[in-house]
Amino acid sequence: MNNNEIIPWFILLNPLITAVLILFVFRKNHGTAATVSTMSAFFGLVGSLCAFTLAPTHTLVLWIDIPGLQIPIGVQLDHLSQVMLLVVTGIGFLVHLYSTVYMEHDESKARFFGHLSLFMFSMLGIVLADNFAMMFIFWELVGVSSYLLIGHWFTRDAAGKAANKAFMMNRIGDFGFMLGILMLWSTAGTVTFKGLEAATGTLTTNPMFLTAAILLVFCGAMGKSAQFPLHTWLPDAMEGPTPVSALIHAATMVAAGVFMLARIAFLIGLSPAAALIIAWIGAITSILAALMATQQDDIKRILAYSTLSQLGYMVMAIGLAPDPSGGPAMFHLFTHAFFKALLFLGAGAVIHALHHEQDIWKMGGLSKHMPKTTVTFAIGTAALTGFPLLAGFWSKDSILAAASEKSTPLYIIGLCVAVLTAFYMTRLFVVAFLGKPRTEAAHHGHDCPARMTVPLLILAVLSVIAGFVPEKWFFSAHQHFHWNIAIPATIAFAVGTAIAFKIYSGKDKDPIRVSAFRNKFYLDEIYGAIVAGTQDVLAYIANAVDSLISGIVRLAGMAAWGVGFLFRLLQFGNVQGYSFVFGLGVVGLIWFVVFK
Amino acid sequence: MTLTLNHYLLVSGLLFSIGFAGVLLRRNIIIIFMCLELMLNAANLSLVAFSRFNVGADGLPNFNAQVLTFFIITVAAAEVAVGLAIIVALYRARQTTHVEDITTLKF
Amino acid sequence: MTVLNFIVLLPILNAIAIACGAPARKSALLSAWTQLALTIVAMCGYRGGFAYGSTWAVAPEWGLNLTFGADGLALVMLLLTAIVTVAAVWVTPKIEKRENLFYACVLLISGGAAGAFASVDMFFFYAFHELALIPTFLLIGIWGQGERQVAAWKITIYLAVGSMILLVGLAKLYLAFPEGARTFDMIEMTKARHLIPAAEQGGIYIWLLVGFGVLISLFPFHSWAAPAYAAAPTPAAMLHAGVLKKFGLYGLIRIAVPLLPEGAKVWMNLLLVLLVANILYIGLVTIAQKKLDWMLGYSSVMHMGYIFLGIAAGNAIGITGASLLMLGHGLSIAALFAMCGYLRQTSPSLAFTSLGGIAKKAPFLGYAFGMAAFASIGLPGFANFASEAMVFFGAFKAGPAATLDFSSIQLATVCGLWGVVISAVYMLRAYRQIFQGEPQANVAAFKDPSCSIKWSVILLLAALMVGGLWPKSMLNFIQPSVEALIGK
Amino acid sequence: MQQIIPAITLEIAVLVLGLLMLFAEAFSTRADRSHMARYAIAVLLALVGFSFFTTPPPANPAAGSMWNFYAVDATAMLFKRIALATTAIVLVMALEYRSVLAKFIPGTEEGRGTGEFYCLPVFICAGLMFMASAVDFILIFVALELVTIGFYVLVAYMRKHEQSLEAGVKYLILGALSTGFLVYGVTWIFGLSGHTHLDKVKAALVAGFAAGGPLVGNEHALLFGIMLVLVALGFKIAAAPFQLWVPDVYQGAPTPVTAFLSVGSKAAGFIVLVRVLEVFLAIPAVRGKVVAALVLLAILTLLYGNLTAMPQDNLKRLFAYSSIAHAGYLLIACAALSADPAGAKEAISFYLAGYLVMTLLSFLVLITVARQSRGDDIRHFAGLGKRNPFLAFAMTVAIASLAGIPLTAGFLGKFLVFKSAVAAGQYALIGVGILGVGAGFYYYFKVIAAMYWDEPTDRTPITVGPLTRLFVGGLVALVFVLGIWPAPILNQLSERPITAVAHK
Repeated sequence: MNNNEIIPWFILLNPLITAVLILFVFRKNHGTAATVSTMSAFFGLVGSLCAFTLAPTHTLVLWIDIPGLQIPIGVQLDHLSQVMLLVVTGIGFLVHLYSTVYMEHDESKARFFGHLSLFMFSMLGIVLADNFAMMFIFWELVGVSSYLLIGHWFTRDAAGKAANKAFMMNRIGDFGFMLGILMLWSTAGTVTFKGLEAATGTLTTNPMFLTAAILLVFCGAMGKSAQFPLHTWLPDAMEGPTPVSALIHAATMVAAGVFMLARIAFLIGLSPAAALIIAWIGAITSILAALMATQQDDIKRILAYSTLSQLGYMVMAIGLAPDPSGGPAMFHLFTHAFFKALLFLGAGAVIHALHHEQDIWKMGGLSKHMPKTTVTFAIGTAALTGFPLLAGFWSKDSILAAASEKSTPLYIIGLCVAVLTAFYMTRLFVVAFLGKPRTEAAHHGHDCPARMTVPLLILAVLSVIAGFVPEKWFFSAHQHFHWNIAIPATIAFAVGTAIAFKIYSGKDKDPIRVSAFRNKFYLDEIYGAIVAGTQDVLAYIANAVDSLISGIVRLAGMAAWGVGFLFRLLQFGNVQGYSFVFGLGVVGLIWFVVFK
Repeated sequence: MTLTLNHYLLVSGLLFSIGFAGVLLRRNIIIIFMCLELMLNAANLSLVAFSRFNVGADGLPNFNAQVLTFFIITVAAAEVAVGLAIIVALYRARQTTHVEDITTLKF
Repeated sequence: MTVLNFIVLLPILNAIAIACGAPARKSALLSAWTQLALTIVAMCGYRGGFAYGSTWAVAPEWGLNLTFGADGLALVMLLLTAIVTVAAVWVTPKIEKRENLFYACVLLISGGAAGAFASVDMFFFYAFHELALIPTFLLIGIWGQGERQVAAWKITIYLAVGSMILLVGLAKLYLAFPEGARTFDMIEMTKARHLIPAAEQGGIYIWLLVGFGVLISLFPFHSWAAPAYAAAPTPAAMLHAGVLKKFGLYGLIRIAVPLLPEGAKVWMNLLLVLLVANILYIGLVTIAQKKLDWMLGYSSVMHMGYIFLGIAAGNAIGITGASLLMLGHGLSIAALFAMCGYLRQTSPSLAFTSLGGIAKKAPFLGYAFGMAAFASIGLPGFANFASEAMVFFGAFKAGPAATLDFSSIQLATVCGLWGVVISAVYMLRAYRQIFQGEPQANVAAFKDPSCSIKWSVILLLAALMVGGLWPKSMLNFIQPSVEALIGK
Repeated sequence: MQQIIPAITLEIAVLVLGLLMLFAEAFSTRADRSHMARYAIAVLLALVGFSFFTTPPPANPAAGSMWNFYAVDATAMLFKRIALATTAIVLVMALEYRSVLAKFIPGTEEGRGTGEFYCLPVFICAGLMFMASAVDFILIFVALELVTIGFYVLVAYMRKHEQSLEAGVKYLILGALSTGFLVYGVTWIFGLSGHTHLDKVKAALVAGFAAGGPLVGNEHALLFGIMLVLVALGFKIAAAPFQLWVPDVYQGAPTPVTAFLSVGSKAAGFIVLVRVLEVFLAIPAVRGKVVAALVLLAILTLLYGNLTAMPQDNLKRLFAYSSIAHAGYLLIACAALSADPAGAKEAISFYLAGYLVMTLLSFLVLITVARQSRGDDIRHFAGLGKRNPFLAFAMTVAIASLAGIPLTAGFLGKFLVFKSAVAAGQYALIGVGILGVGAGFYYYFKVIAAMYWDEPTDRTPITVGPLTRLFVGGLVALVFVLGIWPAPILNQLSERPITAVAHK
């Protein structure tokens, strides 16, 4: 274990040690907890920067080692994980810095930072994992830490319910994920990615089986990255503190699904049917989320739906162009992490300034009093909507290029989503920042202290330059700039922004009211009905049947007692009766033996 | 007609069933007791009949059975002695020898 | 007199001493801690195979002698017994009436379980387990709560009938060997297992399956479990759900798996149907429960399904996973019942509606119950996950690879996986209703548990985390003995 | 150990002891007869010791000598020791019971008329020992009658107690009825075989019913005879259709007599049944039917004994039904005699040895508690755990053994019975047996529930005399020893001196 193999282990275990320290040692003194956690995030960032320069290494420790099943805890530092490390630790550190101020007056701050470090540990575990089993382990740990962080203010019922919902959706996803792993493992005989790559021969013997296995593994990604059927938990996860939403529900955790798909891109490449289905699910999610985002009023919910929509984009990209070194999906994930974190933190700054006011129609005219936040938020919006030469433009462009080659309907959906994204983001910006302040709180909103605005500035810079990263980071093949995609994308951007600008500038309430979008296509109610219909009804029936079974058991006992009671009546006391029964017994016995 | 083994067995069978019927039907304990002795004597009769009819190799009847008959008679005597003592004690205590009255012990 | 004899005799002798008037709680605690220390010493000194053997010839011509001996698997089970006994004795609140009899019964149950795991002789293996029957009857009957007497009757008679069925099964197994090779010693039986005619194995296996099934609350025979655990006082519930239930599974692994492979094949589908019912049907029943103790009782019945799945898999991975899951489940259910017992002191009905917002008042309890709840639904970092993963891997491997039409065991694995979701549903719903939200009126006076309860729960959770973070520590013990059991 | 005394001296010694006690009863001046009982206990226990030094029977007995109707083998010696030990313990109970007895005996001072109560059991013990080694129908009949008539008197001993007299009369009538059937059955068997000695009967019948033998035609006659004998023995061991007398007589009789009846007469009944069955099962033509009859009897006995015991609340009556139930378990072993003779015989003798210990223990505790809480219902046992923990523990051990909880003598007996039933493949019997055990746990545990769960009605602690405490302690130890270490009984059964315990 020479020194450059120790670095990834250090990056992985450093947040775990901090989490344990905070949760068990510094439970009471909140100050030290915050600083320790932020320092560890900083060391993580430094570590991953050094790791970026290292050659790919792969060291492992056998966690379970019994004949027939070897599950290693391994650290695989290759090109994909180096990039992802940068994203996770970078944004992680900034969010830590940001939340030292944001969570200033929270009475259980130590617990918050402990759970945050626990989350960092689990996320880094997914990034560095070299096999499916370890990835599944950290998959569940990420689910739990998101449960803990969403439910941070557990005294509020909404937070508790949202945390439960998030964990359940992840669990349903994990059900499919584990089944997929089992299928792949039982065929290939190993769980490590390298082993699976070597075993592609045996895997492709039964294409139907391979497609099913990949789709089941994708099921895990759907749960984690909130794809179409399992997406309703993400908007509710906004109950958690905003830094949590920024770190987990924008940049890192939700991207874990996409990262995992990138990790097994060589498998998806083997089965085109699975790739197509994945692409379509991504597309559906993005179009639905985009439509829903247009009608939301809560600033964090709009950003949540926009994340959903962008995630749909990335999953579509993976489906269309599964490229082992990441491809357009990872490029978009890379850029999206920065500007979405920026937008969330900006929103957090606004909420913090307006004393937890989240409804955009109660804001307005913030640009006068919060110049720095407004500028950074503007840059973030521009990057997200695809303003030319900014980060979003390049990554979205590469996805649309991939879409246009593979299937035109997906390309058209991609363009529509681009229009809608531009529309709702401009709507948000116009209503919240421009025009005149609508409420008293909006009047004297002021910029937040340095430790909150500095991360905003850094992220703003990153959102600008993120598009110009060298090609080989994400693409194995050479990418030429294709004009026939860039022009329609910019037109879509321009159209969306213009329409939103015209409709929403100077309005006091939302002119367009589409109830279907506003209450999220009634999906929550549908899911509630399904769960209530199947699970609770079945549980009720099961409980009734169970009391029936225990009733039968008691009945058997009572029947025995009853028979005993009847037999007892045979003892009626009269000697002659006894001798009569005696005689009856003799005659019966003789008949049974002699004549039968 | 010469009496064969079956005739004796028939008589002892009848005696036995009469005794048993007496035990079942009569009310008075002493009569029941007599019927019990009757059943024992039925067994004696059939024993003697068997020993008389399966003559041994040396032409003499098999004496084992007849030894048993004596034992049965003596045992019956002992039983009657003890039995009557108990019945008398019962009569002294309960002034009754009817079977229906002694049913305090039940269920 | 090897260390194993001390481990077994210690609780029993202490029980007698306490019954005769020794200071109850102190000597019980002393005995529990010594038992744990001795078990750890035994585990450290363990070098493989059947160690610490001691034989006392009882009836040589029947091949019956009181032999103690422990291989890796037995030592892990003894460790489970020792830890749960320490926790159970430590957690007991002040007993007003007849404290001596109470602790004597608790120690007798622990001694019975330790004796069963430590004995190599099939007859005494069965006999020691039955030692716990009367103490359970007394514990539930005298110090229980709710409709305790009905529950006491139900559990005693149900287990008695189950044990008789098991006894007939063991007698059939004993007689299946040809005249000369008849012995009760499980090691010799495993060596001479080829002598058992394949045709008879099916007949013997069903008796053992039903007999052990009743003791383990397999699906149709489970109606005694939940009422008994709900009505039992905390230590009795901890010991019964955590340790005594594992006797049946240990018996299946020790006797049914190595000796009756053909029998297992014959009854494979029946076992799979029952264990799927155990997971899904009982899972749904658990969801429908309204009170915490009943829910925990049913959830422990449900988790037996996974262990059965591991045993049904029949390969080394599955059975090793099942054995580790026995340890994991034992510790987690014991911790949950300990805290449930503490909660019961404030709101006896333990209904979800009457509890709420306890985490605000008792942060330690909130955190500890959270960890135990997550452990029991299989969160990585605890022993349950590592073992459940192995059970699923082993069970799936038992079926054909690379085909989409799954064999019966693979379908059972799929249901098992869905069971993990069901267990998350009811556990988290309970956790939210009890611990999260605003503290209710009757919870106002609630505060964190006293030192003894706190540290016993910490002990249980620490053991769980050791098993979860570093499963190799336990697997080094379990794996070789499972290999010996299954290997031809 | 060299054998110096011939086997028959044991019976003679017991008879002499009985006669001496009669003389003492007639001529002694002291009113209180209890010293007689103490000597008798000492002598009986001494005899148990001597029984290990008896000489085996001569190889070829002279023609007319005693040996052609009196045999001594391992099981017979075991049962002689059982009979002696039972009588000794019954006398201990009698001592404990004498204050209750005195109230119901007409007589001036206290204890004047109780002399016979101590010497009759000694005579019955002699009868039991003769039954244990009787191999001829004549000796069987005579010994059986000695025991039965002895019991007639003992059951009806308390002349002022109505229930005792009523029980006596019931036992008298039904006992005489069963004797009638026994004798009638013996005549038919004699008729067919021409002999009364069991071995000669077996030889004659096997030869007779072999292919082409003289008796081939009349299996029905033989079956008729066998069934009548089974009926009489069924009465003696309280098997199902003939057991209606048991609850009333057990409840009415004085408790020591009930104990003696439930152990002594049942043990002797079974040893005779085993001997007689060895003869009848040897005949292939009839074997199937006899086994079927035994299975039917066993099923009826198990069902009746176990199920009727459930609704009982008088403890003596409950023990009556429990003794019927135990007869059922023993009948399971008898049904397995033909398929697995060695195993079944071993199971029966071991079960009876265990049954002796646990039943006498439970009766001893019952007497002590019933005397001081004036009543023998289960509610009189309420809260015994508090009033006298030692007695409560002793009763719990007895109940555990009766119910069949491992590490006790009762369980080992049940295990052997079920093992032989499995060997014989009698699965219907096993099913009913398991049902019986389940029911058994219910009605036996009612006593434990009363002792520990309920609060005592009156708080006066129960005192236990030194002699009773010694015997209760001894029996509790014996229950555990026989449950864990069956070697002493097994070695006696297989004629090996008790081997030193091999300790690896």
